[in-house]
Amino acid sequence: MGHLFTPSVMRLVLPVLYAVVIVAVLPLMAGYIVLMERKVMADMQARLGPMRVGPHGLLQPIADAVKLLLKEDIIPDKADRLMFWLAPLVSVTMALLAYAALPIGPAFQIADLNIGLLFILAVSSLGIYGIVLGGWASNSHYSLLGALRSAAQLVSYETAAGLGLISALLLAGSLSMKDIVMAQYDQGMWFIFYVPIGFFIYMVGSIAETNRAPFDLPEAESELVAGYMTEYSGFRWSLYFLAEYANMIIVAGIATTLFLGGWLRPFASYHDHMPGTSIELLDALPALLVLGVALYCFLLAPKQPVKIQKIVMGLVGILCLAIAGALAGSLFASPAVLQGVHGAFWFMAKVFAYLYFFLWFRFTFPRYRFDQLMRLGWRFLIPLALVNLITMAVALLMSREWGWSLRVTSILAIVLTLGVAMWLAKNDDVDSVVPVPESE
Amino acid sequence: MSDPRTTELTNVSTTVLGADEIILNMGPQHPSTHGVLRVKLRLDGERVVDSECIIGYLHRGVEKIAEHRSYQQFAPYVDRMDYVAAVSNGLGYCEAVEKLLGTEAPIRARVVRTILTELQRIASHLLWLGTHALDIGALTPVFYCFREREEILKIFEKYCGARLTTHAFRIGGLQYETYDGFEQDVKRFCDDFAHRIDEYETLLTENRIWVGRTKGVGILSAADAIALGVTGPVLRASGVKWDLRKAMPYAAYDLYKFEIPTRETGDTYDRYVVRMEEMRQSRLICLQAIENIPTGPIMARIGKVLKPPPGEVYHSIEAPKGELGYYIVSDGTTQPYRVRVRPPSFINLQALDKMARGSLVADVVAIIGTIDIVLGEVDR
Amino acid sequence: MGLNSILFYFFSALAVGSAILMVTRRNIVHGAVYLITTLLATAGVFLLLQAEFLFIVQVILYVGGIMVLFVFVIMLVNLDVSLLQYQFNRQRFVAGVLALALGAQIFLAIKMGQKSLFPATRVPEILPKNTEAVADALFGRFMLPFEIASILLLVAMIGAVVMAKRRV
Amino acid sequence: MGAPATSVETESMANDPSEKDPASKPPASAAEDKPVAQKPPEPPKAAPVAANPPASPDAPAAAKPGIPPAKPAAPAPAAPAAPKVAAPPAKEAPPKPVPLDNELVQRLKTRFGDAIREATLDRKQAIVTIAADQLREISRYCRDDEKFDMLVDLTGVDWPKREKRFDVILILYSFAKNERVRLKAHAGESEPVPSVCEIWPAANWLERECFDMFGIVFEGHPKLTRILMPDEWQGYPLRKDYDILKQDTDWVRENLGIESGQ
Repeated sequence: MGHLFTPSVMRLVLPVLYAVVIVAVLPLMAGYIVLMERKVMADMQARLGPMRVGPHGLLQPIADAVKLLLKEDIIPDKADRLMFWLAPLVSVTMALLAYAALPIGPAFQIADLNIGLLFILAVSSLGIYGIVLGGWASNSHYSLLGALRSAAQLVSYETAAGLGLISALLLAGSLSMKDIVMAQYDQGMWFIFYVPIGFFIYMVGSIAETNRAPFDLPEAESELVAGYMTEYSGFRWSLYFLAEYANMIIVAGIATTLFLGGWLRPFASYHDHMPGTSIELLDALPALLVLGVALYCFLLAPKQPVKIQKIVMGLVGILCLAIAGALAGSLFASPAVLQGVHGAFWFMAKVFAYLYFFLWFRFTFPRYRFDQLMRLGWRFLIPLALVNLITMAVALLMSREWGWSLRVTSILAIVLTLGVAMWLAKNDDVDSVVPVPESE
Repeated sequence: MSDPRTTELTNVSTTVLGADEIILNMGPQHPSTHGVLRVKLRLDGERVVDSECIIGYLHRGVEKIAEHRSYQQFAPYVDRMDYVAAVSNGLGYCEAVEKLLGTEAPIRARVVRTILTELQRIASHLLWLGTHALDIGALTPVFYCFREREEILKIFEKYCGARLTTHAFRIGGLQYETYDGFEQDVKRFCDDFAHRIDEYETLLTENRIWVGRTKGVGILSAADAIALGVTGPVLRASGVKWDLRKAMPYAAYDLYKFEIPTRETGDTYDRYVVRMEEMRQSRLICLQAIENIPTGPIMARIGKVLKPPPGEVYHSIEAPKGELGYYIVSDGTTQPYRVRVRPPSFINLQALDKMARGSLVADVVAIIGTIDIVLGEVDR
Repeated sequence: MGLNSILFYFFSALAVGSAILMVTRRNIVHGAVYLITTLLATAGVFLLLQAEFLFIVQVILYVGGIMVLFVFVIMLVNLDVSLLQYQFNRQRFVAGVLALALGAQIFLAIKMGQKSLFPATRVPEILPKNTEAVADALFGRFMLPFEIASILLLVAMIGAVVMAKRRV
Repeated sequence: MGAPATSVETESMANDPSEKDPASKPPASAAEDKPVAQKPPEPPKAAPVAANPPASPDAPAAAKPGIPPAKPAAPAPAAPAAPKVAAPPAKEAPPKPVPLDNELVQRLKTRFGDAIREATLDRKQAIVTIAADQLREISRYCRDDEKFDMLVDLTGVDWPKREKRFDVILILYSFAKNERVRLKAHAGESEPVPSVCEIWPAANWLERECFDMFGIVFEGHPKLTRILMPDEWQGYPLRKDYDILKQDTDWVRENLGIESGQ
């Protein structure tokens, strides 16, 4: 039995264990993100959102999942069977594959590749095949048109998002996700403060890359019915759905790792360098927060109309209580455990904050027209990203060569880039009128 | 009998015309055609070469029915034409018949009619704003608009028992006295509505994407508008300052002060701004009106059986969609000889081809929304 | 037979198999998909050789970039027109000679590399981080060729744009 | 397109002195100490009259004054038995149509002579009856010289007993003069009427609908086809001799194979 725990095997078992955890938790998380989206949407639209299945609609995702499993899975007769079956698979596998390098906690990372970020970008760019083949295989004029449009959108916004990331990479100096977070820890400042425009460009790019919010044109209801997903139904359709939400979480994860300091707690470096009181408020914050949620659940439980909802609400309360206990307990355990558990909490908090912005955009902005969307991508975002990259590089150089502090030079860079952005937006009015050809 | 148009309808006919032109069918079951309207678009790539509207799916022969009903009995049918602005339909019809009889509703009835019609104008514009924003992709305004519209429908329900097809007015005046608290309800709505409409403005007016999707889309010049007989907000957005409430005042509009909003370029954005401003003006009218609703009878002294002397009359009002006119010919019996309704949506829709030509497919959706048509009125 | 060699044989078999499949498919989209699997398999082989950067470049560039455009073209151009055209195969003789030459080369390679068919030696655990190595080479020693290549690419791009412009 | 001059329009009814209804006192005087929402002092006589349901549709109440004797359940007015008004109060009768002779009609007469058949003022609205074949020239004259730049409506009326059975009605409006005029042309059963599409593009759909409903052929119309009814529909619905019942039974027999749908 001894050799079972040899380091090489352990190096193999732990990642597999993490992988299993992630793949198991992901569909559940995607489901609850859908619920979060519907609840936030309802809240913004002066209504309640799903309230019927479980207390406050908490069991809605399970109900959706069961419905999707039971729904009939139709394959159009002249569709290309192999491709029709393969396309959603490609989409989902690529989406799940990208989790390999995502650092949820200091220890909780499946594989710390030294080309971590590039790996995630490469794999998520393969997701296009899922969409294109799906559109083509369903053999309908509309879905092909939708698929090609979304592929064109993905390709053009990937460049913009990539350039946005590179500007953060300059500061980090390494591609491995763990090193990037550590770089932010060493420099004591999240990269969002050094290169906010890069963050903005990446955010816009990532929204477009996951076909969401103002850029969800490929499945714009009014023109192309449901884009490449039109012919899919039942479980196959839910694979696409899962891929979309998994992509959303990945994109949020990348943004958190690169710009918002991954699993680092706010003011992490100050906490460690200046001993001060050992347990600062910020350490206790996660535990208190989850405790608050638990109390709220217990408060609400008796008021639920249906008996089953009371029980479920109670269970949710107990679950939150357990998490709060774990968070509080880890305060007294060794710092490694503390960083691990709290790191995961902070990582998830930032991811959900980032996703909240996704949802917020979706319910406030109308939809871009396809030509405006492409023009915005090519004539505004990519040039701006290039300029941002150059100014950031110059700022970095200045701080290294002439010893100015990076904060000063980065502010200079930001001001310069904003100037260029204004100029870009002004002279080529991004939403200028489509030149209407003089017809008879 | 199987109507060939419905069978050929559902499949996407991609008959290739000319170089790479295709025919794209929008509707009649299309989420954004506001009812059963089918638009046949001839596309060159993404650009619309020309469009042809195929209507008639909701034709119920209202004008034929009118010839077999008495004047009072036909009044409820009028609500079913533009079912979004039923109150103003009723006002138009009742005033036309009153003119035919040569009488006039008493001042109290005219004032209450003005208030209810202006509330109906706000409700109709709210429904337009909600669905128009939804077509262009903004998911939130529709819920805000319907929340406000609900308040108005409550007032209607309290007054005449119905929310949509209200049949609120009778020929010669009003059937019901205003319920206790009518003024308070209208006042509460108007006070609350002031900052609500600012909410919509913050959400849309300066929104870069909204401006991008609506500015310069579906332009209609003033000359084209007049030539095509377009009326209402669409005409005013093209720069013609003309509103029947000012040009030929009816009901009690000459007693109140209000502005006529107009814009210059006549594109989708201008029509949006004109309608938003109109909602504000309607609110002002309501506020002025409920200050003092004159007392007095609510029904003119016309007998129970209406037999207008032979002759004809044309009377039109400013409905939310445009000039809604009634041309009634009477032959002295209790049933009208001929009732012709001048439907603003029908004539405004004719301008769709002029606006859509040269725009993109995504814009056609916005243009149909901005003309603000209701198919019940287009088809009658 | 370490884990490495098992994976190696799996990837190479996959690559060869999908290459053959690609050539023999009638449906062109299936062909494209098999081409993608071949490229991914070769990327896998790079990974086995600890050349992570090459693996990533192969995946991003070939599969993520070029093949997407391939698939675009396949779907936009309606293919039934091209299939109808008469498939000329008068160069049967030339194809035969070339095939023979290629066969001879492969045979020679296998014969000489007999010994390394079953790699006994273990590939060293940790190679110097090759991303930095590649970066140094590219921007350090071979700066000039890199610039020349980039100019060449730029010219090609501009040419494409000019040609496309005229037709629109 | 200046702001429409609000000169005294011929047919606006607001400031017409003669027709002032005694009840509509100027609101100013009604404003003093109006108690809030207080019921009008005495229930107006008219209310109960209009309250009870109108006479049943098929029995025109013209002949029977007051309560019809044969009615089984005489709808006793729910309100307390207000004194039954012997005869409905004297209704103000609308002004009789009177021949019209303003400058517009004179200019038309000088220009087109006998093509202008007659001009009347019915309920203070100008109606000019013209010869059908001169319709296009008169319309062009009205639009260009008389500034009637908007075609408000174009429709038809069917008078089967007359030999020229159809009336084609054009309602024109002038922004400059804020005035309406109604041109009426008589057309026979299968006699084509000149189309006014080139003058007012608005007429395109209006004429198609007129053709669809009455069968009046507008020659010179770019695409005269049915607009509301299905294309292969037989008959013209709005004609007086168009029998709905026959249409229904034909359709039912043809499609459902049963004798009659009633």
